[in-house]
Amino acid sequence: MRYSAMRVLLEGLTGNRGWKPVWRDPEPKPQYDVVIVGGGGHGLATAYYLAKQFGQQNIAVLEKGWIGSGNVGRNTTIIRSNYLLPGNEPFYEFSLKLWEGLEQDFNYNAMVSQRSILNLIHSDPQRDAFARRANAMLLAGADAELVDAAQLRRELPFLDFDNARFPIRGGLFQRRGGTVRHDAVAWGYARGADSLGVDIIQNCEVTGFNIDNGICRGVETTRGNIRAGKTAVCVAGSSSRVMALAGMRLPIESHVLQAFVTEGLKPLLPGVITFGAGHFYVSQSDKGGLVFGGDIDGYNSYAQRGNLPVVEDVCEGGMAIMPMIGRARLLRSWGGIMDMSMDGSPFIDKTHIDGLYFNGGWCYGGFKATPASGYCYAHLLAKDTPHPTATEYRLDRFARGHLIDEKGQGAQPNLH
Amino acid sequence: MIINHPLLGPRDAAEFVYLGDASLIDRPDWQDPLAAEKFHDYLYLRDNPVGNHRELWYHEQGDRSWLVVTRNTLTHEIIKVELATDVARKRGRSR
Amino acid sequence: MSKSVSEPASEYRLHPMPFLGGYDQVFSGLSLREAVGLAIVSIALPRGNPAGPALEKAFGTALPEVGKSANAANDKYRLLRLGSEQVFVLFEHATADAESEIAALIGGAAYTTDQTDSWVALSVQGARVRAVLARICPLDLHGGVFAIGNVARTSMEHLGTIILRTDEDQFLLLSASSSAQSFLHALETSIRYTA
Amino acid sequence: MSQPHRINGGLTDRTQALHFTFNGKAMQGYAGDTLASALLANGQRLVGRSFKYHRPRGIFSAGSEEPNALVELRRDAHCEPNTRATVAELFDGLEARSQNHRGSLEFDLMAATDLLSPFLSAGFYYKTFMWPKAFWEKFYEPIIRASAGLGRLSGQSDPDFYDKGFLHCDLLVIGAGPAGLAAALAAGRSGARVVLADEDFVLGGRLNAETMQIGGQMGSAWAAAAGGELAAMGNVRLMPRTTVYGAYDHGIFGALERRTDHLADTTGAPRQILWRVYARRSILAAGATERPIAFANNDRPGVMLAGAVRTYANRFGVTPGRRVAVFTNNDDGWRTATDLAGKGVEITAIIDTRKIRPLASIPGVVIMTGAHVTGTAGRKGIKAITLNTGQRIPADCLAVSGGWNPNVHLTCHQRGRPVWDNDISAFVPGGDLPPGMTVAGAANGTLTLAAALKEGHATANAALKSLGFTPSRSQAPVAEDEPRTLEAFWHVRAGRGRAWLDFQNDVTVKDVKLAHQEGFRSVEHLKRYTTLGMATDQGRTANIPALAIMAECTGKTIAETGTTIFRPPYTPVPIGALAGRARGKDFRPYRLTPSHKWASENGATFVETGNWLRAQWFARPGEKGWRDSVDREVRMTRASVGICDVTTLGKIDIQGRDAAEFLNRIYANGFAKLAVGKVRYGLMLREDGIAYDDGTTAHLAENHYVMTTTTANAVLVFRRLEFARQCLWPDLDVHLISATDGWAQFAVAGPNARALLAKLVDAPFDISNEAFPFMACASLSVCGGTPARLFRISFSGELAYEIAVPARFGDAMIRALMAAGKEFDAIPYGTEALGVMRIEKGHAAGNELNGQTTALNLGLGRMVSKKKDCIGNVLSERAELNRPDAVRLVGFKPVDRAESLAAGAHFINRGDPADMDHDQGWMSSVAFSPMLGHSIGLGFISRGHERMGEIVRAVDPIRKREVEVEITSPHFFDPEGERLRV
Repeated sequence: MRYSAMRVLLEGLTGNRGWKPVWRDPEPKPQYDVVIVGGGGHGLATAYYLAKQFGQQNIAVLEKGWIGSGNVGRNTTIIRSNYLLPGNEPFYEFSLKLWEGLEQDFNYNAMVSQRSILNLIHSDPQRDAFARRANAMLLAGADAELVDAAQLRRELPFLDFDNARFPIRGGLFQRRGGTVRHDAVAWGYARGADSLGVDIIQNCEVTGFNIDNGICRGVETTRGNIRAGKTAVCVAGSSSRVMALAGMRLPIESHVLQAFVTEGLKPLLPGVITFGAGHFYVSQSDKGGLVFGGDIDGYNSYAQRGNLPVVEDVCEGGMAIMPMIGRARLLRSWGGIMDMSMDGSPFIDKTHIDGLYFNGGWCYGGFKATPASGYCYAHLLAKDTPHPTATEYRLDRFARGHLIDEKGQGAQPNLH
Repeated sequence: MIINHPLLGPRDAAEFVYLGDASLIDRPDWQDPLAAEKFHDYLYLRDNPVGNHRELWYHEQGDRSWLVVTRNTLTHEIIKVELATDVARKRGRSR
Repeated sequence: MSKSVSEPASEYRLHPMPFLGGYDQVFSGLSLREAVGLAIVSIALPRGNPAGPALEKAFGTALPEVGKSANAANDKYRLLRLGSEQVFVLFEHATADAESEIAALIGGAAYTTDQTDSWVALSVQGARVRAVLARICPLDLHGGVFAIGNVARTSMEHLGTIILRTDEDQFLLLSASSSAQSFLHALETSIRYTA
Repeated sequence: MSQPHRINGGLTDRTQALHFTFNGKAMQGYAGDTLASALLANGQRLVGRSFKYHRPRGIFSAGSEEPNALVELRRDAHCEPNTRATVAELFDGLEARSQNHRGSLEFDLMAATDLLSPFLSAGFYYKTFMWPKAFWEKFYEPIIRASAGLGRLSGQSDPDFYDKGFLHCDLLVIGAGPAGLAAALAAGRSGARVVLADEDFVLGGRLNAETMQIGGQMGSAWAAAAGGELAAMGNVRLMPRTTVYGAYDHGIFGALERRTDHLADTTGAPRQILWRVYARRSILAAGATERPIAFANNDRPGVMLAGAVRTYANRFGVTPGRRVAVFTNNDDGWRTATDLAGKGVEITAIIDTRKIRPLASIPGVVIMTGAHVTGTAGRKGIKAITLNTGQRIPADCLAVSGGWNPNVHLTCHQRGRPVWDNDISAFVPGGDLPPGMTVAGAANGTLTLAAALKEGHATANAALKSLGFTPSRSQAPVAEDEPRTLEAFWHVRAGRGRAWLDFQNDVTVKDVKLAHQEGFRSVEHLKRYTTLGMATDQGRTANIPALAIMAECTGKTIAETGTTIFRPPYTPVPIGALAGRARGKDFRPYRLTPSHKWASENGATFVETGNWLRAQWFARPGEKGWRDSVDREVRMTRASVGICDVTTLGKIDIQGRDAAEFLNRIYANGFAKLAVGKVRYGLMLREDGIAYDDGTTAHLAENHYVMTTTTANAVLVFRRLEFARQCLWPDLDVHLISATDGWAQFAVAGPNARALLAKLVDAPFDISNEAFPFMACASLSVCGGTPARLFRISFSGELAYEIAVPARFGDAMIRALMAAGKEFDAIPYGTEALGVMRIEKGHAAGNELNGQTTALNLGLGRMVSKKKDCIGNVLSERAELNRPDAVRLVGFKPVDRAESLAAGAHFINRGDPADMDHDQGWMSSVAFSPMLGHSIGLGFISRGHERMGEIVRAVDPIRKREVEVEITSPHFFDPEGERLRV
């Protein structure tokens, strides 16, 4: 069923009785060419691109709960490609370009809103680092704009320019950055994949891998054994747990990241704003809530909830740069489990087990990567070679010493 | 969270800094023939279980002791707190 | 060593300045005062070489447990046990040679460092002292939990602080000397907000 | 009469009239009113507009569950949007305005959207607005944004103050209704430390809203007496106006205390206080929330929760209507009718969905059982209801009761999932409560008074026992249990028009059915697709009826359907309160250098360096900009002598028999054989082989060293050293203590540095080049007896010393240095000049030691010893860290010396395209060198050390600049280092 304004009108006139399920609810088949483990944004996008771009026919996505129940359903909805390192920037720029055409591509309005993202600059060394990054972005074909405090004051007069503990000295804009309605990304990819024949199987938890002589032949699930030509794991915060079923240890720790939304407010913030001297970033959703977040709680956790010190720290950062939000009320907080890697960058790679592939380590940057992650993973699954923008996301990079450490924090996952 | 410090009693976890898997105590021997591989595993492949996890916390806003805390990563329940120095010695570390 | 015998002559004599200029204020039901002239010397207890007996002899008292303090036999020194290997000695001493006094006293049984200038010391006293501190101090200061003589190191308003209960309604607070103004501001704000 | 709906009775103080305005209209209420009760008293039924369809909305509830009556309070910067009128305490002079309408509240132009509702069903926006592509951001989205949102923030800084605090108790009792009061009394009498918190400003909870008796007293009077007894106990802290909003790990609760929200004058005192409550045990006694029944046009002003109608009559002496009808599926609804009738309010009908014998008979009242309300009439307030019989009954208020939902929220903030209780048709707390928490009273599904009181008492006693207290001998208060039967009934199928579930977000029964039809059947999908329960009330009155309808659609039970997850906060908490004092300059503490006062007296401009404020430069009269000052500071330092406060560098005092061995393992270069009286430069790696920090360490005495770190890493290095000493080598005898703040340290640099210092160093100490050569250190005294440490080290490349005195002498020391330096034209220099001089000397600093560079990259590869065990040397040998084409730190000069360089530029070989594939490296630090007279830079470029003299392009597209640069040695000035050894 094609979605359009006309369709909405017609359905409205006939009592909205004609709308069909956005995805089917099929029983799992005994065998698929590709089984994707994890019905989050990345898994669904992988299925979609495998079917659409790489002509694969017989694909299943297995989800232990409901699709989109992981980080694609609990994040701060930001998209951007403001990275520094050659291993990252082309990939994220590829992702941003996919976002730009996504809705027309999968015929679902995910509300991709290129409202801009701003990183505030508070010191000279920070400006130097942002200039280096901005140049890297431009050299990779992305957009970037370095502005001074005077221009910022004209654009965002509500920031604290006069009394801030860490004065605002400028900022790095990426005007093409912005936000996307996060749940709709999962639903749009699910709808697109489903319409291309992909079986999306909810409430189907993978409990083991059938590994035979170093070859992965499929998965065991709560809904029976499923054979697979290729098994593609894509489970974010559950990466370590799931890959342990295949006997693998990963350079990943699972951490909780909290995010927050306020009560609805009339339009206030034009884009995404990131505090450069504290832990705070914020945007305003189409519904009017200020959606914001900050640092991860900092300890290994699978609990999908965090604690007060980080809540306070984030709100302190918010008040430090925009004291107008003091009377906005925090409505809801939530926690997602982040697959924090040892250098802050992800993996899209084959494993040492034939037929078993791994995608993970997205830290808290997975949402914006969704399209490219799906596309590049599909590329790897279909062709057994990495996509040109994802050649460095290898599992053996630490052994080789090829670090992709944007923040320069070293093997300390909670600092990335 | 509250960490029941073996010497000081219960303290808010906000006084502490988290490092990670307590296996970071087990730093390999630099002269081991497989030192490169062992250091790689030591630094990069850490335990990340759902359930009980032995992990290092540093009481930075306190007595500056490093602790080994056994904590459930699903419930956050803390099962055991030890001084890391004691643990290190028990694991054969000395000079 | 008191001000003594053979100080070299100099046309540039240096005069000490208290970190808060000798702050001393009385509020309703509360007083807040910079403890000027309080020397602080840290003692680190050597590993594998117990210093306990020597220190007990030097101070005439056993080392307190971690989290407790004790007065030396002569009442001059107050020993704060901050960690298993760390003791702070507090005593009235105006000149900048406190460390050598303690080093001499303990005769090399442990390592000493002069900490006097690392800390600003504020004494806060009054009926509402706990209400004031409850705004910034995460510790439970109820008398049944944190008794007179108890000492703890914690964080208040992002500043590391050592808190010693010196009386039912009196505490001595030590915080980093470089941020003394911010620490004072935190206390003054608490006093204002609980007025 | 100014308050037409005011009736007799209630707890408001009729002697204290309070004046307020709503949408500019002057009104009056009494002390003890909420804004909602006062609005009702004044006959104001229409108070707001819904989120999506802009439907007229009236007051629906009498508590924090309110979905409709959201208003803006106060004005200008004090404006507080989205405030529930039902919990806003009335004060004299209160200004309130309705929100979310264009034009007046009565004639909202946006109400036209209601006519389009067939096209605006759940999730319609996912299916349209895609073409043309550019229209989403430019056209559709701005319209959606402007019509969505609710209240308006002023856009000005919040003018109020907020504070935080810490509370510790044995028992936290959450909720001061009957169960909570009974629990607090039992606990208080036992001597335990108790905190009793309630979101209301009066203790008693439903006791104030009902007419029930306890021990022969009116419930409200008993509650007041109980409050009095508790207030007199020294071990009990009563906290009205305090919402415990979150249950965090290990018995830590977040609680928001509202201090001035009920006052006209809020100046001076903190508006709200955010408490972190550390409770050994907790009792949740948060009561229950009534839920409605869905039927056509059930959203009109005047349709209210039946319990709320009782609250207004009994507690506030206000009747929400002149002719009140009741629609219920349980006994509770009948109480509304009898209570109001008892106060002389006309009851027009009682409609019970159950086929039961009437529970009351009131003269003149239509009583129908087994019947339903199928519709309402009245656009901006109901006038009549229609029944399934077709009968039309006049009513200006319809009191609806669909039963009560226990407020289980806090039981679910950790892992708890509530369980379905068929007896009360509601979710009650499950088994997996936060550790230490028990639940009592209505929150536990114990919905009758006597049982709630007993449960509160017993639960407290059990908690006390588990803590080792002996419970007091007091008994639970005595009362009678009221009848409480119920038959689940969720929505009326008959009737024309939409039936609302989520009043604020405009989610109707149809939307739930559509979600089901489209496959959004998981409760989380339902919520996300329809926005059910995502409004400011979090669906407190909406969620369960909606789940019930979804369960009907799927043919599952409600228990199988499950609930969405309750997450903190229970009710919304202002960001200002969560931030507390941390705003403006108070965001983080300041660290001041010992010369701060002197520097501010002498024209310093300061810069934030972490938490430190450092002098950046010292402007002199006539200087036109910072460059003039910095150039002068560099030139005068290099010409004679300059002084810089370097106290901010981390200083770690290291002692112990094994200190040398320890340092040897910490630093990549050798430290085992550093002689007493000597200083050595050291490079620290991370275990992964990346350069981490650098600095000098001085060997002051046997077993005694003092290490310096960079300013930024002082705390981090200390932490790592403690890790090494405690976790890696626990038997090395080595001890650390920070000495950063203890010593005021000044760099004295320049050809006359020695001459200057010689005037201050006390005899007989000899600082001649022979006696005290480069890299010497000593403890000595200065200025006639002040103890000091002297280090002959140089960051500027000049003959230089660092002199340290106890911090209390820092101010005196800078004055002495300047006085003694007068004859040499000594000048102070700031961090800018420091930076220029270090770039002239090619020293790496933060821009180079950025956590991504190796010793090899920095040109310090040879410092990394392979002959000893030290942190980082094993992994520093990994292949890709040692690639032949790795970047190297070198110097850069503009080919055209008049050009200035820019940090952050990337290097591209001549002739190559400027893109990422041809990126050769980057410029990390630049400065104008007053000594060389042109711009210089340090940067990393592939194979840089082999490319001296080569010319490459420094491209800087972000600033639209490109400069050709020559690769040079990073040692621009005095490359042989002759000046520092003289």
